[in-house]
Amino acid sequence: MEDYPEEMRSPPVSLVAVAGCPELHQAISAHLHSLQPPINTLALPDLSKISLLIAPNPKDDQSSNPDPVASSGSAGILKRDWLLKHRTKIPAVVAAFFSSDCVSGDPAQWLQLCSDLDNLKAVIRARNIILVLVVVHSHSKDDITEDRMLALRKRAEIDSKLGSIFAELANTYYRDEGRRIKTRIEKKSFSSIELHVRYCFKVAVYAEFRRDWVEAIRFYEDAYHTVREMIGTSTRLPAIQRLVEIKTVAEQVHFKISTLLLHGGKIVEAITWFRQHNASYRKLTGAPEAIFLHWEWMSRQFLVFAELLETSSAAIQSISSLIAGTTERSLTEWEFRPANYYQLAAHYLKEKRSSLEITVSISETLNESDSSADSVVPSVYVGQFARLIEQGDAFLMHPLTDDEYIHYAIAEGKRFQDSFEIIALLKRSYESFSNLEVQRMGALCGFQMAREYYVVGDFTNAKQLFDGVANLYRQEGWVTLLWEVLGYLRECSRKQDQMKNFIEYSLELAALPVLSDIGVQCSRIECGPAGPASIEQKELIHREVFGFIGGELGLTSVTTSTDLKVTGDNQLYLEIDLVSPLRVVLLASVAFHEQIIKPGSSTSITLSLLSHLPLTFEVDQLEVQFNQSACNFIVVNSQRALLDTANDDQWSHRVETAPSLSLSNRWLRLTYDIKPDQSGKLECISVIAKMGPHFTICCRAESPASMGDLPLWKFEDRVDAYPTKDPALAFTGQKATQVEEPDPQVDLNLGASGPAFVGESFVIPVTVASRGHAVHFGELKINLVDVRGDGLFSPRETEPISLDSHHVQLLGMSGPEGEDESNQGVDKIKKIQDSFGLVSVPFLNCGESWSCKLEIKWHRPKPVMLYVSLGYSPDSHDSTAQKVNIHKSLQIEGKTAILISHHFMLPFRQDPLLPSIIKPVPDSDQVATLPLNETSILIVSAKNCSDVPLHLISISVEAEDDNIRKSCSVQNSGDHLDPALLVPGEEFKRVFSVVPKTNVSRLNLGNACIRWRRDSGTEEQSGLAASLVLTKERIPHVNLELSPVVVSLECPPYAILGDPFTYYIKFHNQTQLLQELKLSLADAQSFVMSGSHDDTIYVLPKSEQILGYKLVPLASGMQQLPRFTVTSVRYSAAFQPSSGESTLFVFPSKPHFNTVDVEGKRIESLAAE
Amino acid sequence: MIVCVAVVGHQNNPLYIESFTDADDALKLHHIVHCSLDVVDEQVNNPKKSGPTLNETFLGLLYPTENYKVYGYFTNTKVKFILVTTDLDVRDTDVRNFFRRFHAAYVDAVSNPFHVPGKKITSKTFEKG
Amino acid sequence: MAPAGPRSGDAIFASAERVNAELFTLTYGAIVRQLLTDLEEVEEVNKQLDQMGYNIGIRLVDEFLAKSNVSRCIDFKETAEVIAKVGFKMFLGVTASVTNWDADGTCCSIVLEDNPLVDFVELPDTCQGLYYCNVLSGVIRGALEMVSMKTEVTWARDMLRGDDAFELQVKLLKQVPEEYPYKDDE
Amino acid sequence: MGREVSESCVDSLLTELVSTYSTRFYANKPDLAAHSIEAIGYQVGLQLSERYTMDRPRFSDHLEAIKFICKDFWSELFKKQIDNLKTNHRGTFVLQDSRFRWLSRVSIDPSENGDVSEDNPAGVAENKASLVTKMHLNFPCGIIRGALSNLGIPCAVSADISNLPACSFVVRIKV
Amino acid sequence: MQFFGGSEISPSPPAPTVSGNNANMMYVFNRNGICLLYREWNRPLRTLNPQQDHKLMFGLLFSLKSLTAKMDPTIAEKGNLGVPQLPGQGCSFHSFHTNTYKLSFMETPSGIKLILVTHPRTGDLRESLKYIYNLYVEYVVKNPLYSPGTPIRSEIFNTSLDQYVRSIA
Repeated sequence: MEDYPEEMRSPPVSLVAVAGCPELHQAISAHLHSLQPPINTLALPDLSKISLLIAPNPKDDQSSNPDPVASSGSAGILKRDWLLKHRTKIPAVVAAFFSSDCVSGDPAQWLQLCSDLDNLKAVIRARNIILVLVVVHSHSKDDITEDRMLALRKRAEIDSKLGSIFAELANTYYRDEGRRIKTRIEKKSFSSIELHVRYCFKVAVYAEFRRDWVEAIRFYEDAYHTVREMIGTSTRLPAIQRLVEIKTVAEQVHFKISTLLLHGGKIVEAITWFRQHNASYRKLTGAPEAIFLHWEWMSRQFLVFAELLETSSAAIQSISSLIAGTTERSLTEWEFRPANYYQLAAHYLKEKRSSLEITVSISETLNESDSSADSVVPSVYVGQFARLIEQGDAFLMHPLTDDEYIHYAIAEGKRFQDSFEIIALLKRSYESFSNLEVQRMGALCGFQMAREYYVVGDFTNAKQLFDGVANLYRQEGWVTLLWEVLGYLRECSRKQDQMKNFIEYSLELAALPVLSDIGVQCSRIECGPAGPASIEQKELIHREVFGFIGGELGLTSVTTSTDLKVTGDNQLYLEIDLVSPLRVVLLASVAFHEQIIKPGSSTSITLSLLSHLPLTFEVDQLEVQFNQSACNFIVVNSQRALLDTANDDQWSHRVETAPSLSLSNRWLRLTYDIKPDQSGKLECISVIAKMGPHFTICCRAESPASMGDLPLWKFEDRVDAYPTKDPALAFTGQKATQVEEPDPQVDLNLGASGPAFVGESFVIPVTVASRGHAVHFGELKINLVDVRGDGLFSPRETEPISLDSHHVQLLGMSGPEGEDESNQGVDKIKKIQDSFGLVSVPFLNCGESWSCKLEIKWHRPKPVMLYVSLGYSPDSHDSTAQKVNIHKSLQIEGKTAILISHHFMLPFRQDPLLPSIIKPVPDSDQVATLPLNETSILIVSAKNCSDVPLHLISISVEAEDDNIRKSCSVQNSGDHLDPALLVPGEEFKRVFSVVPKTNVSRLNLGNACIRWRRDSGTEEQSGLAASLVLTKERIPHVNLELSPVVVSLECPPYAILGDPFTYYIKFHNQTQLLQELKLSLADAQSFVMSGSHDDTIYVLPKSEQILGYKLVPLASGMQQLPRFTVTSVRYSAAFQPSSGESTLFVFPSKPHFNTVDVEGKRIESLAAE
Repeated sequence: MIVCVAVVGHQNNPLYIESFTDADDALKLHHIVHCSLDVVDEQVNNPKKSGPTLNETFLGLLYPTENYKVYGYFTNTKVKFILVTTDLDVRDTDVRNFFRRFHAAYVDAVSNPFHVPGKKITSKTFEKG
Repeated sequence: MAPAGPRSGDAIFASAERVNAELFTLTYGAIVRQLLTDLEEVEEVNKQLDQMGYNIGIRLVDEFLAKSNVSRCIDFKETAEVIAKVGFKMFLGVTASVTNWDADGTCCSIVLEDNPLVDFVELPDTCQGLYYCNVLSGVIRGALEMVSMKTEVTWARDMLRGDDAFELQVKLLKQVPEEYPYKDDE
Repeated sequence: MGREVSESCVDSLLTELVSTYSTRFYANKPDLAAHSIEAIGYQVGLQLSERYTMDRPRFSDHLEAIKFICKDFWSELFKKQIDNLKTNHRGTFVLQDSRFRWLSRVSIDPSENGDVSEDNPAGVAENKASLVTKMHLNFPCGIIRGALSNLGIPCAVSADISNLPACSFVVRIKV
Repeated sequence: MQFFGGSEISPSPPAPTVSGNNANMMYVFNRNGICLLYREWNRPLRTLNPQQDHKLMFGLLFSLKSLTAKMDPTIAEKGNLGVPQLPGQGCSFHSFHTNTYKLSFMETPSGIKLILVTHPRTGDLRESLKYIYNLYVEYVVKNPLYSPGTPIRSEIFNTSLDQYVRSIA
């Protein structure tokens, strides 16, 4: 598209000229240009210049007055410069500027001006250009600033007016011009068809000036058709040039049309139009010697249209919707793709190239006269050429004969390197195709590109492209296409003397399943370097390749004329894996006859080989490789005396001999025994075929069961057979088998005893006893797994008892008893984690045994699975050897042994009034409340809930920090207790008196700690079995409260039937306030009592009031004293001592024994209940 | 006249391709057929664009090349038939008929117990010059 | 009293239950192909096909007799005729003809122009030597053996090998009389 | 082409096919026999589907294809349609033929146990019978699988004969 | 008459000659003398064990056939007595009856022998035997589970047989 002149490519813009007052031009033109639509300005310093610009040229005047001289009209169709002229030289409007002072100046100036105007008019009228006169006022030059302002203002307004004025004037001009010519067309007042075209063209152009696209298109089309008509009729020029001219014009007009259509968004129309264009000219090849011109022209058509389409299709909406829009489906979407047109452009360019070559070859004789071509130049008419002949200083155009023209054209044609042009085109289409993921069309372009590269000898590029294409064709199994491509690839690598690639491509080629009938066809094709795709050709290639392989032939390289061979110093080694295209060349399937085999016992393995090369060929030796290299073996072809090869590893591997190893498209099946000594997976990795001294193919082994199909194409010259004769093996056969490990000859025992208790570190003895096997590199793996599945530890553990969050924990392991584990055990322990352990076992000879102890600690009661596995290798020499494994597991229950509970009691017969208790605040939590500074009692009890007797060492309450210890005193009443034996189910209590001192709202007493140990019978051996266990339980904090009133009751420890005693109720007011208390005393049937039953007492602040009552017991035994209820008015709270407190033992008669003692006991027992 | 007919398998692999030109452009025809698969894919994958009726086996004109017209047909068994012809004004009905007959021939061919996907003998498809 | 004469093959075929021939043809084809893949050797396949045919014949003969109302097959000649005219028709829906008898009437040819077995079939080059329709010979052999005629059936012509018709050569070896199966002494 | 042959041709062919594979070739490898028989069915299904889907628009989804099998395809083979089609809408279909032709004559006498030659208890005889029947069903299973996969629906097909002669085929579409 | 739409039994069985349940038992032998089927409806006393019984019956028929053939006045050349024959060769008998029972006999060219023992006064049962033969073809021969030459164990066959025999007798 670039080779079109600018004026063709862009829509024309109206042109006006301004003359005079040069100082204004700059501003004006800028302004006009900024208008919408813009106007170009032609600026002339003074009027006189304009005549130079538009030299009235009589010959050029046929536009103004119908020209009598038809010859000029018929000399050509379109003038080359006409459009340009109208866009750049001939203004639609001329604006003459005069400054006012020269209007009202001295007559001399005036006269000058008039004359200027006159000859300006003269010039302009010829072209009926519109004249505008502008008089610029500018005032006396005194006061500059003001003058400036004025000037500015005026200029401004002038401009603004000017703009619109110019615009419409220009419009009218173009319209009138257009109309004038149109009328001529309508009344057919033109002498020749050329003129018809020309007029249409002009009208169209004028219309474009006016942005009247519809009319423009109409007339362009008119022009186009008329041109088409000329082909038969016109006789003006010699035939070839005539055609050239017509085509060129047609091209231009068509270009105009499609541009307009596309810019108007009329894609479909544009394309249909192009189709017609293409259809109507494709056949017009013209004279044979000039045919290359035609192809060139065609190519250009496509190229240009492609570019137009590309630029505009960015703007248009999605193609698919467009197609949906098209009613008749004749328009397929591919015609919307620029890529399509690029490709075709390339195609025609190729045509051009070849035909040009032919023409050149024919016309070699004329070469010497080529110089004559130099002087040929484009003539005034579009698509015409003439020889420029120099006569003195004047040049004159001399028309050409066709021969001359052809010379010229050929000379021109030679100057271009078409190949690169073609590649460029293809690349564009290739890229846009691949952008659209239209892979196959892309592939085609790629292929053509590659071929071009190949032609120009750029093999690297060619190879790369070919490879890409080849992949697609392989993948979709397009044999013939693949054949072609491979042929090129083969040549490329030959040219680049890459032996390996060359061999590979050749082999693939030879193995391709070309269908005989296609082969026949291809013999008709001008076929690529691969030659015709036929059986014979395949065999040819096959032989050639094996020639190379054998080292007889050499690859005569282009670069160094020395031909490189497959020899000792450059061995050739091919790999064939599951995806390699060479699978068709060699396919190795390997099947073990058994899935599982015992160690040391032998099994048989069948390896089946298949090749689709056209000729059967012998393999010298096969090497079968396994993951256990000990099993590798070699099969030697007995027919081939093996050369020096492979002797290096003879000694290590066993060697079988086969009568013959000839590969063909029937399975070659070989079955051998194999005797693995190592346990574990035994897999056949690959089969390596050696052919000739220096050539090997390594073929990945495949299981018949999971053998992927060969490439898509089928080789119909054989019924597909199974790799193994035994169909069962064919369906299930695997290239790998499992060799069982020798069964262990070592015992692993877990001596577990009973349930474990939370808190204690539980000991599990583990014994490794060898019988038969020596244990080398022994290793114990220990695993703790929660039986219930919920993890062994909870990350968000809060209670302080188990600070580490583990419920069950592998503490450690200690070496065999006897040796103390502290130093011995530690270094044996490789790793101990909370639930995992790895321990190395020392070397053990047969019969020896070794044992250790595992310590596991439970923080929570839960059952746990203990897995212990021993891995060892029975033989000493290598630690890497397959190990034997023994697994043992054991479930252990973790129980809580000691259950701790506690509760508080107030002091005996003393009742602090604690309002918060008496009338509890609704939202108060259920924590105990203790009176401040009073002695309360805490009872901690430990219950043995295990099923073994436990030794209780101590019960204590341990505060967590000192300030608590200060804030309240906790000491156990009575002295330290000696270890008690708790039989299962028994409970043990301990009493503590608690006296809170400092006034804190809530008091943290700390933990109740119980130290105990299992009762390990009478004799205490030093084992860890009876280690101390500390069980803690946190005592929930208690509220403290200062009780305003404390009521206590006093009476003798016991009474005697019949004799009276006094019974005091003591009220102690601990507040600064007067306390009014109401007391009501209930009768008790076992006592007679004196004194008032109901009473109101006032207790002074910080003082004490005592009421006394005389009582006479009427019955003996434990008797209920009269219950009383105290109600504090101030706190409107009543309270009552517990019935337990208000009982008294009545002896029938006076006893004789130590009272203190009794009392102590009584207290004990009372406290205990 | 018909210059080339092809049968393409569901993996876009050629099952049968036969060109009836003595001109030396068999390879070119192969290329054309192969490329036409792009259009088939396009049409089948978003069927709104495909033939007048949805899921019709006949796909109609795939694309015109410079000198050929390429028609497509897509069977229920994911097999594609491609027809390349030189006469530029063909009536769809003719093409349909051709494809129908061709399909029949194809079915008989694959009914051969020894038929291996790949080669096919549909000799009776030379009709309709 | 005289048993009603043999019914015409067409009548029986018309009255019998029928199925699409394709099913039959394709099934047979598939079997042959599978045999080829399983046995690999063409000769072996021929053998197996014949064996299968034989077993089928053994079963089929009773249906044939029951439906065709044939009450006696003593004479080889007429038996052959019946097989060709009635048997083929009632099963395969095609008629065969019996030709070129030899002098002593113990050998003849059964000729089939049309044979549903081979619709669509084309022998690949690799399967030359395969008697595709060998099952037929087996059937005839088996059936005849059940009516106490030991025969040898071979292919004289095979359309799959380019001949113009299928021709089975049936040779009567001997007629085996019925033996008393028990030992006379208890 | 509307050509027909007597039903007993197909029947006896199948019977013989099964006995050939399951008693002569692979007597002690039932799974192999099954595989081969299924393979044969597969090829037949492949070819039949090719034939019976001629000139009909392409199926837009799996269900359509399955329906085709149940209706047209089945009646081409058995002159009747599948009686009942169930699906779990997750790729499993159950096609039930309440009177499957190829099983219509299958019958053994449970009461009569054993016979002169080899006397085996009824139980053994019976499950032997059901094994043979299953072997027979590999063929239709293969046909269905072949047909479907040729229609672009790879699947696994199994048969269930809880109540003869009704028979249901279970199609599991591979995704 | 047309036989057997598939496995439906369409034809109407020949009307029983005499009404009243008078079928006693039935034998089916194949050409090798193997008793494929023995079925009895009323047979008060049983003296022999099955094997002997079958053997006896087969022997009876065998010799009877050769006897009748030997006695055939219409045919010129006759083999010696006891010389084995082809099935259906020479003349053959359809039935005989004693004062206590009637034995109807049919032999197919394939050597299948059907023996039906009924009440002496039963009429001609040849058609019935033919019919039973067809039953045999439908339900025995065509049963995929049946291997030729082995005793018949087919439920369908037995039931339809019983049904039919009951209808004759």
